[in-house]
Amino acid sequence: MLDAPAPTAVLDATGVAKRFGAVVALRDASLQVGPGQVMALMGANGAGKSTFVKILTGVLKPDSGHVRIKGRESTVASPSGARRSGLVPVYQEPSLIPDLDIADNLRLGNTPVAPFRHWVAELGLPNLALDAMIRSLPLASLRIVDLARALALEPDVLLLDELTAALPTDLVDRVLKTVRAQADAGRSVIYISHRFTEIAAICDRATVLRDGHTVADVAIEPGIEERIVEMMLGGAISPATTGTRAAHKSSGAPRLSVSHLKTGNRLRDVSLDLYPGEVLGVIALEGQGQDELFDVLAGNRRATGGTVTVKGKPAQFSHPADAIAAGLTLVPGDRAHALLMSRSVRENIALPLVARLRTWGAIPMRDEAARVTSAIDRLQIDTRAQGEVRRLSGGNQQKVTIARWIAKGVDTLLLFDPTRGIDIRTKRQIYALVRDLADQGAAVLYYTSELAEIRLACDRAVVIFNGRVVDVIDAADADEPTLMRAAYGLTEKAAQS
Amino acid sequence: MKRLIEANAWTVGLAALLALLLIVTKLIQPEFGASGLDSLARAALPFVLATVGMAVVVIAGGIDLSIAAMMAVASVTAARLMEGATDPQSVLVLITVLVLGLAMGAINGALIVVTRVPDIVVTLAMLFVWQGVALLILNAPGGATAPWLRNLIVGGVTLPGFPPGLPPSLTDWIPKAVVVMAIVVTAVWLPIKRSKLGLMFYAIGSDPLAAFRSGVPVGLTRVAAYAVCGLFAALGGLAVTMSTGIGEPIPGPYLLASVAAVVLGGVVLGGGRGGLLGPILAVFVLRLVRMDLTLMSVDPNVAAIVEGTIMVLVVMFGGLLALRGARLDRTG
Amino acid sequence: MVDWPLIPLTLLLFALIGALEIMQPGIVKAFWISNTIKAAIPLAMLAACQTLTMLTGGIDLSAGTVATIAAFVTATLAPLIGVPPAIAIAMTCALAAGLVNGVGVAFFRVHPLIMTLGTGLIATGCLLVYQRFVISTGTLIPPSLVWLGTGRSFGLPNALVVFLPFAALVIWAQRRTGFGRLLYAIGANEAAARLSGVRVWQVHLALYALSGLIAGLTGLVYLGIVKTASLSLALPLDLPSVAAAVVGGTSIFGGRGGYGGTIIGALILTVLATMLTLLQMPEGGRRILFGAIILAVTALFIRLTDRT
Amino acid sequence: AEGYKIGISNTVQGNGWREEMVCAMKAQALASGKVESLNIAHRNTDAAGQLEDIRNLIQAGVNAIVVNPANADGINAAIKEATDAGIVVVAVDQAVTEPSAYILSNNQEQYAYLGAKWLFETMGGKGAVVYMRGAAGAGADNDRDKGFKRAMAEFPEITVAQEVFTGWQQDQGKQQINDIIAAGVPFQGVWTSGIDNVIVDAFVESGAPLVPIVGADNAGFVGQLQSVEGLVGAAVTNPGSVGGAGVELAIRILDGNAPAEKTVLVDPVVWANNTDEGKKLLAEAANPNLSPEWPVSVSIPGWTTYTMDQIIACKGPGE
Ligand SMILES: Nc1ncnc2c1ncn2[C@@H]1O[C@H](COP(=O)(O)OP(=O)(O)OP(=O)(O)O)[C@@H](O)[C@H]1O
Ligand SMILES: Nc1ncnc2c1ncn2[C@@H]1O[C@H](COP(=O)(O)OP(=O)(O)OP(=O)(O)O)[C@@H](O)[C@H]1O
Ligand SMILES: [Mg+2]
Ligand SMILES: [Mg+2]
Repeated sequence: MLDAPAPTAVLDATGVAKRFGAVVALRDASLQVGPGQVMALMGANGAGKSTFVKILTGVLKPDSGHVRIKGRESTVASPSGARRSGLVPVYQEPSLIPDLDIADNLRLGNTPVAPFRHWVAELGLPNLALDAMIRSLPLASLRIVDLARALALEPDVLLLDELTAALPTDLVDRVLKTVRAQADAGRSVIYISHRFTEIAAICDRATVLRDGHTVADVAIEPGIEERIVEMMLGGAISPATTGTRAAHKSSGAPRLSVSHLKTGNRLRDVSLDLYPGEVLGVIALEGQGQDELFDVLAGNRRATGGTVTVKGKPAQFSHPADAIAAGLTLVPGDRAHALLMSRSVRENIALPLVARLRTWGAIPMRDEAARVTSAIDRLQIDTRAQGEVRRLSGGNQQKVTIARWIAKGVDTLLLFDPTRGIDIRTKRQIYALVRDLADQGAAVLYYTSELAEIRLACDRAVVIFNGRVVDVIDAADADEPTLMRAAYGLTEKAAQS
Repeated sequence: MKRLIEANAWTVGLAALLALLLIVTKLIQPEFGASGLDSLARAALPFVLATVGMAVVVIAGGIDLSIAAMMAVASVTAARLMEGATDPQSVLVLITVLVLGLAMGAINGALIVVTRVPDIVVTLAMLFVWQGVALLILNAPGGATAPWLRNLIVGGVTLPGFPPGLPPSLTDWIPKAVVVMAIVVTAVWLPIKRSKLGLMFYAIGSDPLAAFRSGVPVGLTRVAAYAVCGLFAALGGLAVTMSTGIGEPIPGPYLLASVAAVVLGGVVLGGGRGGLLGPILAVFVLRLVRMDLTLMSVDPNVAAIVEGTIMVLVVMFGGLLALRGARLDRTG
Repeated sequence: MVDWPLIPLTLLLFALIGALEIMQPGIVKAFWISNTIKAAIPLAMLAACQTLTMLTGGIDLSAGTVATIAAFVTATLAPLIGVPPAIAIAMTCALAAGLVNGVGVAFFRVHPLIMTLGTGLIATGCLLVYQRFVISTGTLIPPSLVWLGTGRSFGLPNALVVFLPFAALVIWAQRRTGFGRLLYAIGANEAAARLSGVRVWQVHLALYALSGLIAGLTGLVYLGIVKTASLSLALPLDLPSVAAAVVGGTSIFGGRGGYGGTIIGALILTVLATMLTLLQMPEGGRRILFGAIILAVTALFIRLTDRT
Repeated sequence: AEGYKIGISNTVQGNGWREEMVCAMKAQALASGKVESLNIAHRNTDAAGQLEDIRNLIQAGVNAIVVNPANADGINAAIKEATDAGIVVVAVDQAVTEPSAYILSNNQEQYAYLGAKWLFETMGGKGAVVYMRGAAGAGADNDRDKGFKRAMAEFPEITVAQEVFTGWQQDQGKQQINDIIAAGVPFQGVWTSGIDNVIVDAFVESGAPLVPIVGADNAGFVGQLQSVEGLVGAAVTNPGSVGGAGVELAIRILDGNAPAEKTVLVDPVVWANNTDEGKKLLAEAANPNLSPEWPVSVSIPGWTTYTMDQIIACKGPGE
């Protein structure tokens, strides 16, 4: 199935292998990308995509393999070396210096400022101040800065590792357009994403990795999706329950009732009811107050106005522990905020189990092990590198943040874009899992940046624009154009507010 | 502008505290004047240099437990070589000692990079090594200093703009030690801070992985940071020798004092954040507290209690302010 | 090796002992072993304060002072009010110092290094003020502590009676209790721990109070071993206690390490001290060798346990 | 009458000997009745720190400064500044090389020489000694080393079995002698630089045969010389009360009765428990209630005038 290497390949890697102690990340990976081509790099979580990118750009040394750049054998020994060869990456994790402002970050990487400004504006953040501290920027802006910095360097080969996972819909569109334009201008792009819509939109070909092997290099054409999934996973998977859900019977009292909630200058006035057994989607463009909403509900931030009622009782949280005690548990958007990177998978998952003062004593090891194992199984976490979470692949890290609350047992689950960077099979499992939890009586608030997920996972969706709820849409009616219009505030309700 | 003040709020606060303490000193001791400032500055000099060196490595994400021992090595080397040296020879000695400082720091840094042992362990081990080296160079206090060097930090400098002919007691308000301090610190740090090297120090301190991915040669930068620290340690050791006139092989109390001043000065342990002005001001605050306690003839044991309390209170106060700021929207 | 970092560390310890035996043939015998264990015990105990606080990214620089206070108060009050009340008061002082640290770190968010340094200074001042009132009251080293500190049973030091349960408890607590887990969690990512419902202040308060108590207990054991009520009794242990923890693999930035390594670290330092005492060379040379060996041992340890 | 204002500078804190010295200074100031206030800078620091303290004392406007110098040359500059400002400076315990200062010093070289000489004689002029020094690099340790070497030169058949630095720390000294005993290094005597009672304890605890031991006149060791079965040893006096004498000297100078010589040496005395005379001296000096780190020679005849109660109360004027 492997095509013969294109003689014109700008980047041609063959037989790349890399192991970390006992974990084999790459066994025999290869990839060729020609000029003007967008090559998708696909594979399940932990297949070795990020490792491959890191090897190509000199962050990691391969155990074996050859890399040819523009026809010449090359050994890229460091990120700066990669750049000299024309390879510029955007890694899966933000790679900016948190304590420097944007201007200094640019200076550090010898990035010209004018093109950078051009690209951030192009990518949808025209007002970004160059003296903004990286630490204070939201994740989405960081991704855009990362990309703009790469573009400003005018690379021959641009390598994008799950750049869009943490981006809201509107920014994704701009990114896709920009990337395609790069290819059309003759540059090469290696594009990693778990979203097929994106792959279909901009990629020419796809290189598929499975367990560290390159198993295919195929052209993107209509209908190829299921075949790629099959190659990625080594077998077919059951299709997602795309049939719209029966509208949830919102009978009985709401589990969580939010009214006129307000904080900071983004969350202005949000009211919503969440019923037990319901999965309520939240749709919003970047920075419409959704982060603040989840933070307040999780006790991570104080509301300056409005009320929160849990199970009929007014609630005021002065610490996440209070929210957890009231049954509200959060999977935050940025997994770096949720994970103990230097600790094991088990400790990460079991953390809430020991958080309270009365659980400070002896840990019931068997019970804990059972809960953790079942959570790992339910989310299919690849535990090959479980000794330290930071050694897991990005998608598997994301799964750990969810598994934690599965192990604890959920009442009201606040999911902030939980499928970021998760592969297609697991995504479907997560939709099923969320549905399961709801069926068992849990209430789920589900923010997603992927509009399609509303129909796949939710019963209803509230759309937030400019800090206010502008629409509530039944999942059955929540096709993407409808959601998109609402998200941009193009509905009657929004016009009124 | 507002951002600038906000970003430097801690430093501004320290400067205010220092001003307040100076006023208090003047109230306790109405004769406090040029000579008092002079002795304050001379006392602060080695601490400032040690603190600046420590601040540089802390900013770069490290720590150097061997700083006082390196100062001792520099001090005994200078004292030993200057014994009986002519003035031109003593200049040569000066340069030798500075190069020695750079080399000691670079050795610390290189060992950290090459062995991959955490910096606290490496510099702890090197603390013993440099102590040993100091003892081998001079096994008891001794040696000498060139007189011109000693005079370099004695007395004051006339403020520009004063009409000539006034008595020195009216004009010599800027201690020479402060001038030396300012010249030395700016001469070394300003070019670094202005160049990309300074940026790289902050970068590897803030996030070494991101720095590496941004193309920073992390290992070399780390070695450079430690070398700069070594240079300041050598300057600090020279300052000790300049004020005492001899070399002492036993390291002075500069390790804990410099770490404390660095933290008090708003440099975050762990790296990436803070500047040099805050730590320098913190040194002066600590020295002035000590001076006031002596002036008030406070019982020396109580003085230790007061010093400890003030140190904790200053940081506590800052912590409270930071908490209040965070409280505005964050919970807990 | 990777999953059992204690094994290479222990091997390095034995290598050092082997080197000592070569240097001074016949020294490794029951008496020396017992002496070495006895000398390592207070160091290892004080290093428990450092290990536990370092797991959260903190440190306890007041530990040596607190131990000294506990010892001095016990020895000077015992002739006045009897041994049990004296020990009770000594441990109360230790707890108080720990609580002050805890309050500063937990509620005022003072950096532990500054907080414990400050508390250490304050406590030293208090000790010196206190000692002026007991200059002529004489001292009494409680016989039970002397038994612990200097006695030997079955060729092993009696101090093990305290140390073995202590070490077992610390290792168990750190691995198998919720409190232990939280220490690692806070050190690894405080914000994440908080998001998971951990009230961080509770952990800090309990931790520093515990550290104070451990330091106090160390002081009592040390008093029995050295048998002198000195104003600087345990102060020389401060830096070595940090060294024992870091040589044993605990990170000062938190989230990594454990007490098992610290115990071996303490033994390594003690054996090294013996080697240097017996080495005939100028003091400067001894110190250089000491530093070089610490560095070499740790570097080797890291090579042996590294994954990549 | 208007009393004097006297400044004190000391650079070692938390050591029994130095604490006694400070108490003697306070007691003498009080007993003299001529001192209005004491201004004490007493902390752990180096010569540079002592320069700072002395300058602060000058700022405070004291009439005299009594200083236990960190070392002989390092603080000369500040002393010169003080004497130029008309302040009387007395260095106690150790000498300084600044000629304008008065010196009332324990003779450290003689201290080591006398003790070592007694030890070597007791050993019969031959054999090996364990030489337990103070802190490496300290001025006083260096002076004592000269005295020890001088005695060694007089006894060619004496060798050093092991030379270690205790850092003047009890625990370290005890650990070192334990190691030396365990290693089976043969020796016939121990000379210690003041870390003495723990050494005796180590012998007793390990069951090793006692050898002659030289220490200082610390309360603990003096007690052991009288009570420990089979211990032959000598305490060499090194009075901490020299601080009180320094204050007295300062007062005399301020009163206009400056001595003819600028330097007064307090010579040490050996109290050995193998002579009747020594036994008598030890019995007189012993004070079981005194803090064991305190030297028992709490007064210096001809200089100090306070009572035992006064020095133990450790209170200065105005306290
Ligand atoms: N430093 C490391 N130490 C040990 N194992 C590692 C390390 N880095 C990566 N791995 C392992 O290598 C495998 C491949 O990881 P990689 O990050 O390349 O996956 P990925 O394809 O990018 O997955 P995802 O889609 O989840 O981002 C995973 O099993 C991961 O746990
Ligand atoms: N049970 C309680 N008793 C007394 N004070 C409490 C209690 N619960 C919370 N507080 C107060 O609330 C504050 C915040 O709680 P907590 O210490 O748990 O936050 P935290 O986990 O330290 O969070 P952060 O690290 O963001 O400050 C505490 O400083 C304390 O003053
Ligand atoms: Mg990845
Ligand atoms: Mg808090």
